Amino acid sequence: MTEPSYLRDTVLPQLPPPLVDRGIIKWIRENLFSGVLNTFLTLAGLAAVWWLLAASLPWFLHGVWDANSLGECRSIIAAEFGEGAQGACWAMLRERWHQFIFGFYPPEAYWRVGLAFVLLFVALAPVLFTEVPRLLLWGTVIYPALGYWLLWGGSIWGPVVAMAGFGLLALVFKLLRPLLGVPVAGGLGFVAAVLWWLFAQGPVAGLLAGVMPVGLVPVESDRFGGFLLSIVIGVTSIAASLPLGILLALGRRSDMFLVKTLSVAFIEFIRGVPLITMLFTASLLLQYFLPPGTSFDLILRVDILVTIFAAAYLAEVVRGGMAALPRGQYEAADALGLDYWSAERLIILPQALKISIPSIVSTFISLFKDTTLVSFVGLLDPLKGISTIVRADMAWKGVYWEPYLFVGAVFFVLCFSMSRYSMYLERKLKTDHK
Amino acid sequence: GTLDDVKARGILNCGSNNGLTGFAAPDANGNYQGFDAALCKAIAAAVLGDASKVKFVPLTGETRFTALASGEVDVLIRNSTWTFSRDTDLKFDFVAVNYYDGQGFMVKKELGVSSAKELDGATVCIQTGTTTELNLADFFKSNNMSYTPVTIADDSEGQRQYVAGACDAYTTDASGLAAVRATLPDAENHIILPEIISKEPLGPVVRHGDNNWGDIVRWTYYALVSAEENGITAANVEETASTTTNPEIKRLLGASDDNLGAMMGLDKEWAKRAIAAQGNYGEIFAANLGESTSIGLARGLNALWTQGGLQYAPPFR
Amino acid sequence: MAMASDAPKGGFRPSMLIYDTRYRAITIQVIVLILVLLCVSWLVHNTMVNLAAKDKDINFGFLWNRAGYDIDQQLIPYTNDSSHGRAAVVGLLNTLVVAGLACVLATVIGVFVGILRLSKNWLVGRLMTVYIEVFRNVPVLLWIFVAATILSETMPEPKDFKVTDAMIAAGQAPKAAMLFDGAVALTNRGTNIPAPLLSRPLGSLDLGLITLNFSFLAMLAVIIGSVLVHRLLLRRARAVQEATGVRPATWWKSLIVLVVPFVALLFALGFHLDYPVFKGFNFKGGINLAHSFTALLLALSLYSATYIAENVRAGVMAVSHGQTEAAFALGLRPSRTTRLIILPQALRVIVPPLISQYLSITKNTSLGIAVSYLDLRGTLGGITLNQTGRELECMLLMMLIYLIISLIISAVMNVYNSSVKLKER
Amino acid sequence: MAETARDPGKMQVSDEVAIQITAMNKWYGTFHVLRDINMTVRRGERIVICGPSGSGKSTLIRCINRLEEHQTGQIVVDGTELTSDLKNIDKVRSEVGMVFQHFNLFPHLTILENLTLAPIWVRKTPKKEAEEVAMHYLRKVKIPEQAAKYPGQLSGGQQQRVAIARSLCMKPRIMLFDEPTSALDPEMIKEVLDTMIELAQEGMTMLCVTHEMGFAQAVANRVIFMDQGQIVEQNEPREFFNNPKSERTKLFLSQILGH
Amino acid sequence: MAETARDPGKMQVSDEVAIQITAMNKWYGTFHVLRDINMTVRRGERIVICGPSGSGKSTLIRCINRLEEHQTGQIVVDGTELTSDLKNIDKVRSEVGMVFQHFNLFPHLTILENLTLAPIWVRKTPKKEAEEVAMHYLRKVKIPEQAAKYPGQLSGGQQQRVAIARSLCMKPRIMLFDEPTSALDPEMIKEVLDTMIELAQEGMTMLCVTHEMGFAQAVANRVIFMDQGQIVEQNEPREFFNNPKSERTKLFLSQILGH
Ligand SMILES: Nc1ncnc2c1ncn2[C@@H]1O[C@H](COP(=O)(O)OP(=O)(O)OP(=O)(O)O)[C@@H](O)[C@H]1O
Ligand SMILES: Nc1ncnc2c1ncn2[C@@H]1O[C@H](COP(=O)(O)OP(=O)(O)OP(=O)(O)O)[C@@H](O)[C@H]1O
Ligand SMILES: [Mg+2]
Ligand SMILES: [Mg+2]
Repeated sequence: MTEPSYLRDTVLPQLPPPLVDRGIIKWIRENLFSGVLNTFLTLAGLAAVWWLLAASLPWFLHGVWDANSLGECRSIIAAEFGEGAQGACWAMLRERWHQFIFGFYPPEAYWRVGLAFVLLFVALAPVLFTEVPRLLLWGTVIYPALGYWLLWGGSIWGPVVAMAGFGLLALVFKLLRPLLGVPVAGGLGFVAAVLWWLFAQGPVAGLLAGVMPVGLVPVESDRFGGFLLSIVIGVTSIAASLPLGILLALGRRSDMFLVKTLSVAFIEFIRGVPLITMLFTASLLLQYFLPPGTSFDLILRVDILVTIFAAAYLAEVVRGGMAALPRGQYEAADALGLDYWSAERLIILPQALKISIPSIVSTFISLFKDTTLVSFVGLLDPLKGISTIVRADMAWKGVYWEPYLFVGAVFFVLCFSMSRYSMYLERKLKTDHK
Repeated sequence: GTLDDVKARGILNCGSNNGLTGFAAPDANGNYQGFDAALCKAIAAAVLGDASKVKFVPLTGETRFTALASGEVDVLIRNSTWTFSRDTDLKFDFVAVNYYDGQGFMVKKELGVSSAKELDGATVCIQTGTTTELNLADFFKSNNMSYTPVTIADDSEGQRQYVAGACDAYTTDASGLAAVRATLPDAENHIILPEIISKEPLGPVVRHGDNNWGDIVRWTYYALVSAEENGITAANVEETASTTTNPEIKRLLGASDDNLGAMMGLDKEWAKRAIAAQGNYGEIFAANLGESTSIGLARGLNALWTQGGLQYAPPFR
Repeated sequence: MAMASDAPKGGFRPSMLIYDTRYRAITIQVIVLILVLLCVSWLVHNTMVNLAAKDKDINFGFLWNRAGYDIDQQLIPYTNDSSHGRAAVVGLLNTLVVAGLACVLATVIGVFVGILRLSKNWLVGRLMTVYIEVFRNVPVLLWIFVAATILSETMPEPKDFKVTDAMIAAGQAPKAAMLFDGAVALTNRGTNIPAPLLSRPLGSLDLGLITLNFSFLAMLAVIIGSVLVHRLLLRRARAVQEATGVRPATWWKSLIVLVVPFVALLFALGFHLDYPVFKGFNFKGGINLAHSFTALLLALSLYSATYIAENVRAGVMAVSHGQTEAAFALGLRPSRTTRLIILPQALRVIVPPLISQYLSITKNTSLGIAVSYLDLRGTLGGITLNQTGRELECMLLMMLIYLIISLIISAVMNVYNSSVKLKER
Repeated sequence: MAETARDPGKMQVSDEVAIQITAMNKWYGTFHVLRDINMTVRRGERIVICGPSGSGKSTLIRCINRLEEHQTGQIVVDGTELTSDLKNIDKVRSEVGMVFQHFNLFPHLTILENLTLAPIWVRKTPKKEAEEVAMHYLRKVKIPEQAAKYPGQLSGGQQQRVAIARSLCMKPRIMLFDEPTSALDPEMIKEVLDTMIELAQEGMTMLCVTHEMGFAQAVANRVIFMDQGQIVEQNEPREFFNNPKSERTKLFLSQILGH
Repeated sequence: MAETARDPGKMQVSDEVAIQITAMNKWYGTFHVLRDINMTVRRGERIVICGPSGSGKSTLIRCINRLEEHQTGQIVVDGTELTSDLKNIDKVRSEVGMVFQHFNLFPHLTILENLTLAPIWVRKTPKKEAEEVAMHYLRKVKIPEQAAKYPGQLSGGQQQRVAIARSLCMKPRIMLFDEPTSALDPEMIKEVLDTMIELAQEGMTMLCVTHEMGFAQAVANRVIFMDQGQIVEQNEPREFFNNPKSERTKLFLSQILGH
């Protein structure tokens, strides 16, 4: 048998849901008290929040900003909130904040740091945002020299002539590439640049400085500290490790057994040891591996080793980006007659790098956090280096939480915003050009 | 040699502590101050003619000797103890002793201990990577006692742990103990035990082999000691140089015809400048560690030999 | 048919080294090899020259010299008379123990937090998000400092546990009390827990750098045996289920098999606990876990747990909702669905990043330097290096050991990955 | 499909009620998705539900095995009312099979394990027996040779047939299908529809959300048209297609048949 | 397609040999994909290659511009033998254009950049000139207005036409097509086929793997049927479709034409 045919010709209106399924009551019931377990969790969560606030809030509320030493802080707190009251001594920050940010960088030159920092974003803009005019890429290219000059000062001709070395590299490469192919031309360009740096750099820079002295007050790198140091190490090593990382990634994807094996061995070795051993290598062992008598700045040595460290991690990131490209891209490039290097440069890398930007940002974040480890080789990172110095001052001997909180908060703000930014990029890249 | 390097560079690289109250620590403007730092400045004044031409290279316990060996620093003045193996096996020269120290213990009064020999079973805070922990091990062993080491990374950490009660006793060089005790809000509740369990001659270190440079460091230091002996201070050094009749002082300050400086490759007035930089040994001590500072150390062993101490400068002639 | 095309392949021209794909690869590799060898020999040469200039040599003999320093946490017997090599082994064990425990703890916390973050409870979800974001956006070094400071600042001093006659007379309780019926005392200098002791141990064999402890080996053997028997038991239960459809209750059998032999062995060896007792300055007896250890463990665990929590969340979310619905539609209960459908699939997503997290935990134990925890870096790469001045040897040895640990962990990861790879068309 | 098309009326329909839905309403938040649903399904009936996208078809059949909760009204399946009582839900679910649009096979289990999982863990069938049943149904959907493979290794049509077999292994008395063919390529649709037609011919009670009107004409005894969360019209297929009563139905049919 | 279908024989074919393949064999590992291939293509010929899936069609045409390496035998393209000599490979590739099933446009470059990339970097054409040529071919494939867009913003048919234009910009003497329409929706297939037919009428030498038999009949001078890595049959299209000789060809034709 069949059901009689059925027809409804009036449209029923939308009705509101039953009362228990509406509004704030429903929200609270569903989100906080649905079931025994959830109720328990909510109460436990509330208890945890309460406990945390109860333990720390008074300390924050009793904070003192105006004092000249820890002892003074203590007596002010005792006077205001009664004997035995605990409170933060932010006065230390008021007096020493600049060391946490700039280290011993001369105060009259803080504007240079600020300017370099702002220009960093200008230089990054064309890389991160496709909408920015391509012409600005030249800004990105000259930024390393400019940033160096702003931060370290000295004659402008040093960085300019050093950049000219790169120009020479590019020139030699461009001229010789059609004749000799990419690796040989690149190698010769590199040799030319090195020769330039070794023999022409000093005289030419000196000559130019003599003719047209333009310069800033030089600042020695031992005056770098605090977040300035962290950012300098983080940014330079990520930027410098990118080319190396790309080469390693290409090596690891190569068909050639030896090239591949060497790349894998290098990458795995670096990734297999803790950063701290790399830092100790920079400070203890590098002197053994370099020709006798070479001795340069610890910051530079640390930077080199951190660069190598970052390169191994970036190589894996870039390799991931390359692996995400469909095979068809390689084949199309081959079929058009592009050679290996052109194909990599024009087709593969632009896409792979773009896909990898979020991961590169994450690598940068962890690297940036890890720059705090440089304190173990005597550099003045904000967390331990500067805090130790501040605590060595008789006036502030015994402040513990304040430096930690301040440094932690700055790190949090920087890293958190960067990680949000990389998430935003990830979302944006997914929908690009669609 | 190192002297030429330093002169060519125009700056003295001095390995120093990265934060030890009284000995070497940068102030709010990033200028290093302290007992060790003053010696660095004196050397710079002697060699380069300008006490401010010093680059202080902060070094950790682990990195200090490597930095010296690799030439990263010209001289290491970072409260380093002169020991046999450091002098021989590590291939360094300890050129002088600028501070006679010894390892001691600090405990809270309420512990009711009056001698280190009563510390059997105690928990002791101790900095790693120094001779201190070897001495401690030897001391407890020879007295047939046991202890629990609480290893700490640096001085401020040690102070915090000790104050918080994480250890019964804090051991380090007696000068350090005094500094810590001085900054405690309740200094009267802490005592430094009478036993000094080791000899800790602290002094400037240079590399083996460059004897001329070693001489410069050594004699710059002795110039400061000698100045104190002879009553020459930063304030009166100019005046003394022109008015003195004492031939030794004349030689020291380059006021006579003998050119002592030339024997080491320096000029005549090197010692004068060194003294003018931060004052004589006594002044440096008084300004950084002495009883008028909050650290409040007595001269003790570091008094001049004439006053019953060990500081004794060989004759300048 | 004769191959006319064989003819041109005969001749070899030098230009083929560059333009012929077959030879080109060889050419490039030879050049790379030469460059690498040049580079390596340059480094080695520099090292030789530098060593000669410093009048040093490469010699690992110092490993057998007396160390002279004490280590506050030793898993194998060690005194300051032991050798530097043995100190390094003690340090390595300390590294491994803190790494292992941190991995376990981080996993537990991470799984817990990851699941809580997925929960429908708004408040708890938010709290977990805050925890995750705060911990992972601040350097782990800071957390180590913070943990160490909190531990030594908030815990009572040992003397607060002291009970004097005067107090008994006045009926006063001491300021601080031990936990778990006098078994555990948390003080500001460490955590005192009972020590497991054997009154009839089986003895041990000293092999220089390491010591073979037969009692320990016996326990290990018993545990492995029990686990094997237990597996057998489970397999039997499974067989029964397959045959009859009903799975026999196995939990009490499991309990017996897993627990009884071990307990029997402990009994035979005369196992007893040595409780910490307050005496003199401090707690005597038991095991004193230094705060350097606890702080490192806690900080690493809490920090890494945030990454693990995110992995777990991603893994669970990667299993599509359709899977749950399909399982429900088949009549599977939520708990079974989780165990049979969600977990096996989520684990494939979770485990690989989990293992790399273990890798970074292991490497991060080297940050014990911040609280002077005497791990491999603290002993071999710290005090030994400092006392002997053998930085080249110590550093190379240390890197090598870390590298080996890392390689072992990644080998495990690869084995796992290939064993669970989903089969696709 | 002509060879399998029979008079749907011929297939036996008993008087017994399999599903009874009375005055059922459901909201998502404040959005009223199902409005006053009344519906009776007899044992052996084959019902096709169609309607525009978003009209609540999926939601309706998901309510029937409580993958979604309804707020007011009553759903009685095989004599068991669906309330929040877990026992009732379990009972209903073990009697109602469901096939999804996206198959939802378990990718980490082989085809055979997919099929035996629920019988073993829910029905407590011995493994051997469960496997025999599974092979039986695999033969029925004509892919016994794939038993040892993993879902990822099968084509879409094969996967959907496995999904049907998986439901059948629980020996359900009612089968729900939610657009079982809409994720498939044209060649594969036929394979799956054939399987479903065969099932219908064996007298299975079926509720099927589909836009395959050929299928509806071949096997359904009743077509239900939904719009805006309501059942607008229901009728036996011939009438429904040739003689739709409501304007909305006409519009809908003109769209999908013209396609 | 009737309006464009002409007698394929009418289009001029010269006597010059464009591609000569002799006794060529290829293995993937131990799997013998191409077995004893012998084939001559004259300048101006338009050849359609068909055959069941996996028969080695793609592999064959990919060997012709050395995207795959052959192991024995000889392939001579335009007088250049394909060996491992890179110069020869470069030469051949710059004379042979290839269009893929999945277009393989470069998603990070605009259409115009896609088209000018190879002329600029391989042929060293000045940018301006390359852009003029590119616009010429874009007009030819009837989408000049899309020049500034990115591939992701185009429909499949448009993308495939861009891919054809991209190959043409290198002014190749031979074009290879590997199932250029099989990833497209029916409406778009025609656009692409029209473009290809136009190309054929201009006398381009073409090798085309396709199952579009209408196309084969409209423009091919020769249809090659492959199976299991061998060339089984080749003939001019009318003969091939109406009068297949081999059993396998017959079977294959019955399948695809009945489809
Ligand atoms: N989980 C949910 N939360 C809120 N709204 C939902 C949810 N699931 C479905 N809806 C809404 O309920 C309405 C009915 O959805 P349903 O999936 O039942 O439609 P349908 O008739 O099956 O449509 P289709 O033919 O597209 O599958 C739609 O408007 C949909 O957007
Ligand atoms: N890279 C490879 N490695 C191993 N075998 C391969 C590879 N590429 C293709 N094959 C095998 O070679 C045979 C021929 O492949 P080919 O792609 O040439 O076939 P086809 O005729 O183009 O088929 P279709 O019509 O499916 O595109 C197939 O059996 C395929 O599985
Ligand atoms: Mg639906
Ligand atoms: Mg193909």
